[in-house]
Amino acid sequence: MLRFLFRRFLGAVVILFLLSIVTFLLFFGMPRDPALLMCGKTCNPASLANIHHVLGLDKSVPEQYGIFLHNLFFGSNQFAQGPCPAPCFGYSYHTNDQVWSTLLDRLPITVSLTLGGAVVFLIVGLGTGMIAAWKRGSLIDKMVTAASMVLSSMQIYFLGPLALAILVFQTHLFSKPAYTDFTSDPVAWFDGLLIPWVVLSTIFASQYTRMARSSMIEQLQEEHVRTARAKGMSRKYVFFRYAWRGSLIPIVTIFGIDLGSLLGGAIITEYTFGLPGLGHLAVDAVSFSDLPLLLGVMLFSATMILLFNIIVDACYAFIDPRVRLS
Amino acid sequence: MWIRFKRDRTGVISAFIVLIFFAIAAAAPLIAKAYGKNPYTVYADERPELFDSAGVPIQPNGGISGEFWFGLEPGNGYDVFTKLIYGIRTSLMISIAVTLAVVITGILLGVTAGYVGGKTDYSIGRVIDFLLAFPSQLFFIASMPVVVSLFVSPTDETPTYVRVVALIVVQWVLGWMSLARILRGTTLALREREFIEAAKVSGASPWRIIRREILPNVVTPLLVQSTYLLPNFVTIEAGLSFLGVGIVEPTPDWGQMFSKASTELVLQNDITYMFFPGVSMIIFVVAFNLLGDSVRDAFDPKSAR
Amino acid sequence: MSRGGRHAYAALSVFAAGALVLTGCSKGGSDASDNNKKDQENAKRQQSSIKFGDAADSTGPATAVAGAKSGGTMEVLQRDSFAHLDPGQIYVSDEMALSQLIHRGLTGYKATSTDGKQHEVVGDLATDSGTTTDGGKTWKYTLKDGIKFDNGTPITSKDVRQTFERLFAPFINQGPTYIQQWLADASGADYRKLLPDGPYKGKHLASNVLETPDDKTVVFKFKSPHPDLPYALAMAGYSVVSQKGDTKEKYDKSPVTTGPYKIQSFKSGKSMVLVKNTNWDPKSDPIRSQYVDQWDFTFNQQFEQSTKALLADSGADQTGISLSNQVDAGNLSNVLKDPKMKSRTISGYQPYVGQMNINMSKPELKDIKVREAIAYALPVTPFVRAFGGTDAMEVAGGLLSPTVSGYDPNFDPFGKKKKPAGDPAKAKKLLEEAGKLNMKLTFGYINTPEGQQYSTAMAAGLKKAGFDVQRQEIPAETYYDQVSKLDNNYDIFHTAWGADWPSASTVLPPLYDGRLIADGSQNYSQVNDEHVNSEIDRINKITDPVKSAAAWEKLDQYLLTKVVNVVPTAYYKQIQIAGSKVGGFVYDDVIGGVDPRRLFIK
Amino acid sequence: MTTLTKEAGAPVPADADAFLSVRDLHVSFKTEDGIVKAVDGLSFDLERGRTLGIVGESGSGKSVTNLTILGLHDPKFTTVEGEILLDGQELTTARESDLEKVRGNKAAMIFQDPLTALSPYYTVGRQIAEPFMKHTGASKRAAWERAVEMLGKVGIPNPKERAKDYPHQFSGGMRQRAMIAMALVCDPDLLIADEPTTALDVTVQAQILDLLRDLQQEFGTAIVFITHDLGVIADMADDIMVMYAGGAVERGTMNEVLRSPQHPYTWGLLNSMPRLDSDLDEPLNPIPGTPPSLLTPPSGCRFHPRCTFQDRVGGTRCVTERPLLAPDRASACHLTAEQKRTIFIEEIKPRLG
Repeated sequence: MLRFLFRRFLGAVVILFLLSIVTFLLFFGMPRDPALLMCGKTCNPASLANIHHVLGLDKSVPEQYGIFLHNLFFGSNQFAQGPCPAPCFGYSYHTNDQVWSTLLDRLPITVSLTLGGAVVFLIVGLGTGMIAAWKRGSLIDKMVTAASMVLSSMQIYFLGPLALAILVFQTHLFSKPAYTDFTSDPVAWFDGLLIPWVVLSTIFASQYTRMARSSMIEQLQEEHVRTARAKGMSRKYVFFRYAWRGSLIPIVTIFGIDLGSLLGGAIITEYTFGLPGLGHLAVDAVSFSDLPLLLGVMLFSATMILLFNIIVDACYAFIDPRVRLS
Repeated sequence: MWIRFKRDRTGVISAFIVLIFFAIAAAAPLIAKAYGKNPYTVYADERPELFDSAGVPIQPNGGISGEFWFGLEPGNGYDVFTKLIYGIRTSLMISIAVTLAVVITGILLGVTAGYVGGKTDYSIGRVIDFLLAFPSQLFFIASMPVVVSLFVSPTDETPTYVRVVALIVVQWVLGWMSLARILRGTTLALREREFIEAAKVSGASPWRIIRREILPNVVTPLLVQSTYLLPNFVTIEAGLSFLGVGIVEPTPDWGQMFSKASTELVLQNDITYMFFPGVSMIIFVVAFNLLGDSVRDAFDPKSAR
Repeated sequence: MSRGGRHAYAALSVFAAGALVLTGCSKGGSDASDNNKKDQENAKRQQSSIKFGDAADSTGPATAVAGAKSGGTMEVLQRDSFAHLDPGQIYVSDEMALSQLIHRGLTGYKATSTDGKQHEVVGDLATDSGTTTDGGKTWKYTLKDGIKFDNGTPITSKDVRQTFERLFAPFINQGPTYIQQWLADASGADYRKLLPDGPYKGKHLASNVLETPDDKTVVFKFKSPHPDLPYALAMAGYSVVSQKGDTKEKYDKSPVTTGPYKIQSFKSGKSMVLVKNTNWDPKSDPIRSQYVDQWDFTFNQQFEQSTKALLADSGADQTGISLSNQVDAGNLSNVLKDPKMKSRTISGYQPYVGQMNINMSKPELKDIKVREAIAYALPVTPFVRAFGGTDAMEVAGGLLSPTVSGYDPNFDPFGKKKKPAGDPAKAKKLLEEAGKLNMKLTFGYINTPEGQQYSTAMAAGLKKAGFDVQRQEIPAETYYDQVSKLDNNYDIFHTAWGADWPSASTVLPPLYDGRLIADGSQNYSQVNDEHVNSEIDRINKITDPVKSAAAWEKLDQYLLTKVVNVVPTAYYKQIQIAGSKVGGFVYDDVIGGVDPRRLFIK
Repeated sequence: MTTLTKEAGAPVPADADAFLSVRDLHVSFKTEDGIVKAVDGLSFDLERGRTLGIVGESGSGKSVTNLTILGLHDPKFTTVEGEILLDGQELTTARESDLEKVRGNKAAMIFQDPLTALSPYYTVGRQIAEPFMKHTGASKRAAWERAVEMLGKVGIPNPKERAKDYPHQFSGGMRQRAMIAMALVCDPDLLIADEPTTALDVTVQAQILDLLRDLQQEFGTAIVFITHDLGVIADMADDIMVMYAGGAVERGTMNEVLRSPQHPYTWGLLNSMPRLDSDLDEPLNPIPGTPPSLLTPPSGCRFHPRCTFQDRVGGTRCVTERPLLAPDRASACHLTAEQKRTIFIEEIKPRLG
């Protein structure tokens, strides 16, 4: 098992490496010259060339990539903006802030949004899904199924603005989404994230409802579940011990994927609610052709996705002894 | 199969709704002509009496009237009805193209990987792993300008079709993996089956086996997956346009309408507007997903409902 | 100043700002027009009357604000974080507003009335607004006694020398360039050749350019007369930098300050805290007061958010303001309708004027009939709409903003005030006369939501007049770089420009002097008209501000009736709001927003 | 004589001696395609300590019958009529909580595929201990010891250690032994074995059958043994019931049914069985046609579409009239007793060799 995880880990490192190359190349395909951004008001070919030199854009692409990798692992003192300890993604072209500290700075926002949302949608989604599976065929089940079908077809870019319009602008029931540090003001933190959580959870919860319901129903038809019932175990016991354990696998898989990609930047959600998290940072990085930032966010996002893939694999082992012991 | 599908009332109704959407998309110019408007007329300048100075329709409910059935768009005052049907047209065209591209790629790579196996399978598998690790949304936004720039020099006007092609390419590149994986699995299973063995023994060429024996057998998962893929691509396309990297004004597009709907101008003054793209998209996606479920059930009646 | 400067960040924030300046419903209309008149009157009153103050005017402390009390913490809700704190890099309005609190220059604007409408230029760190004996070629400044940086070191002429020499270093690329150009007697970016590395490699400006004979004296020596130097020195971009504390690039995040407040902490994108600078001596400062104990800035506060918080007026927001945020569109009509709320607002013009440039370098646009056709056909309503309607944008007549000397409210060469949606019939006739019906017209537009919105509608209007309009998107962050290239592809494109000081001399010459045409210059329309050029030279030498204002206005009229190289679109406006416990809340026309220097907590 | 049934559709009072008594059982499922009558009027009895073999093709209703006995059908989609008496307790109308007390305690079940029938997530020991704890109220430790004891009883070497293993660590035969241990942990009076050896190797199969027989002797359990393998049933059963399309078509003691079968379907079953001693080139004789759809079962005799002896009955009786199954040794066929005997002796037996 450990060897397996170690192999997965190595694989993830290789993928990250390739990803950084792709992003690097992608950036050089971008139709804009980042130096123009820094060149400012009094731009002329000489100062542009100078900025190219300062940014290292006059070096060949492989060379630039080499420097990037070196800085990433060993840090660098070559930056005019100051020293850059490892992991060094350099300084943003646009804000002149250290990319790594910017990422760390924005991370709490995305983490708050994602984890808060995840707690709600996991509890609500799995809860309703299991109730529906338990009461399969009943009116409740039918209502839950229909509602989750419709809600899961909603998009954040519709539900978000709608929630804003109705709950914030029309009725003033809620505050407009904004981020406050939990440590500085927990109430404001909660207040500002409430609507994003609700919207994010509504859509995700309905997907988890559907998933939990169908995988519970599938599991309930498993032979070993029937065996457990044949042993005289109560329906509840069978439901929560036997069927539940089996239906965890698809749920954990999807949850890992969702959490990984959300933590790498819940782009549309953050954009819809104007929360300056990693996703928003990514959009900014793209629109400003901010290579160091873009690379940073990309690699960070991919790391999250891969990390959670590995965590999911580890969870499999936890859930399923067949995986653990093979 | 067909009989079972026909008996599924939900499925039939869903299919009917989906067909209506396709019909609207196909006939959008005709409908607009009959209705007497187009989605490009700037009514805020043509009929300034209907708007305030910020371009918000003065009449309630976003200016819905006998003349403008779905009202007028805040801002430039485009006719919402024609904009919506043209927008559906744009979105569906793009999504259908992506779905086709993905299906073809999925078949090519998935079936090849599954059938040939060995190194080919391994390398395709690694490519799939690699692409799946991509932060896809992020990649979409990051690569849209690049892909657009591949087609035009930065100083020339970007024709709409270039954006459309770019949208298709970008979604296609990161969209084919799941289908390919499923088809690979199906092919792998088929490869071990007797009739394939028999065909092999009888000396049929691999191409013939794939064409005659394997392809007909992957139609089922293919059809089921495609009905799930298409609405997914519709929402992705809309999401990109929402983020401003997809289709832009004045080309009508579903997602771009959401982008408009999320401006504070609309949020604060005219929420009626956002219901038209919103509700129509929900209906479309729900109908398509229900259709997908029905297609799946029709092929595979065992699955739990 | 260019509207938001020529750099991406500002350009973006301007247009992003527009995104959020969305007006309410039409009911607010009548209120708004009343406001317009008053704003115009106020603006009119203060024009052309900014005098250069003498030593008496330049002596601190500043006039006490009536009813002002000391103490308290001011909450400041800002949308955008400050990208630059290094004075040399400051050219954006938010940062300029902030620099009023932390930076001081040789000169500054002293408000001489309590309504923020009347000002004079006085000595700030210098004892007076400057003395010249040769009509503006040589300017002498003497530093006041007892002026110190926040770390306690006295401010000497060495610091002033450093301030100006470092502006030539390559890393300083965002701030104004007037004085550098005057010192180097060069246009464009050529001034950098005078001192390519700044003061950092041992070279300095020669004494025939900048002389600092002793610790207190600074002498600027120009090749040609520049009577506007006292205005220019008042720009935040020329605030003094500490020689010892100059950390080059890093200065931008933590500068040594000179104003009444110093930076206690700055978390880019999140928050900033200013506290009293104990080394600031009120007796040395004729401009600023120091009533508030502390300023707590919070960034990422959207307009709607800040407005709502300030309207709600609870807790810390009672002592809240925003230096740059405007009242958002959704709340605007409510705010203006309610007298109680309205009493907590201030409104006024920003210095910017929007204009559609007609690229004079294009052969097919050489025909003035074609240009007139464009001018008549162009609808300006899309522009006004895109930025939120008449509360945020006022349809422009001439090229001079109501805040600039020489503004004539009755000047309306293309009838835009009556027919803001354009006059396609008249345009078509002109185009037919020119024989250019269905001519191709390439319209470069900034790729922002607003840019897309107004450009499509403008294109639709131009099409009605018989133009074959081709829209070409330009990425927002390099928009100004693209359109200021000489060989750009665009026939027409929209830019905005604001005066750096309230004189048309910072508007018409940089924009329309044909001799300045160069890659990256602000003569976007590439107009080169001999009459205009000679008039610029002539008016620049007029020392009487009233006469020169009248002459500038004449040149404005000449440009729009005889040359037609641009079509004015709109004057930018804004309304701001503060919490109920904020005192001294005044809209300052020179700052173009709330005046932070006189705020106190009731 | 243990099996005692009158005719289908006409229930008789339950045999007082019988431990398990099924009377006129009807089970139907609602499916998307319509109502499936999986069991259609079935009655039989079983005494303690005896083994009833139920034979039939897949889909003949044998597994459904036994799931229904323990109430393991899905009540949402299933309608059950008739009565099932276990030790005098009526089960079809029993509450779920009462059924739970029966399951695994009085009546236990062994399933066909021990790999899927054991939960992969819990140790074998735990799965065996669970019902013991539930039904006897034993402590965790006592239950675990009992589980280890049972594992030893069913012949698992080193049971103490193996109890901590997961099912996937067991071989197929061991899994089935564990399954049996689990079924017998509470000393049930009735054991339903649903094709317990089908998924196993022939050698393992024999071991498991031996085990079952030994255990039956030890505990005196009544066994319902479901299979489609007549060879296995010959080994195990005291009595045999042949099922076709949801109903019993023939019943009798093992010898009666296998030596002198009376129903054309039973003949077909015997016929289609390969024999070790037959010639290699002698073709097997599968029953022609396919099992009937239970959505729309054939009218009259359910077997008539596949029956080659229809003409011997004459008229349309086979198509219109459902033959009844008499009590005791009987078969549900319109052929006369004489015909049955002669046809078997003259036409079928020679082919069986």
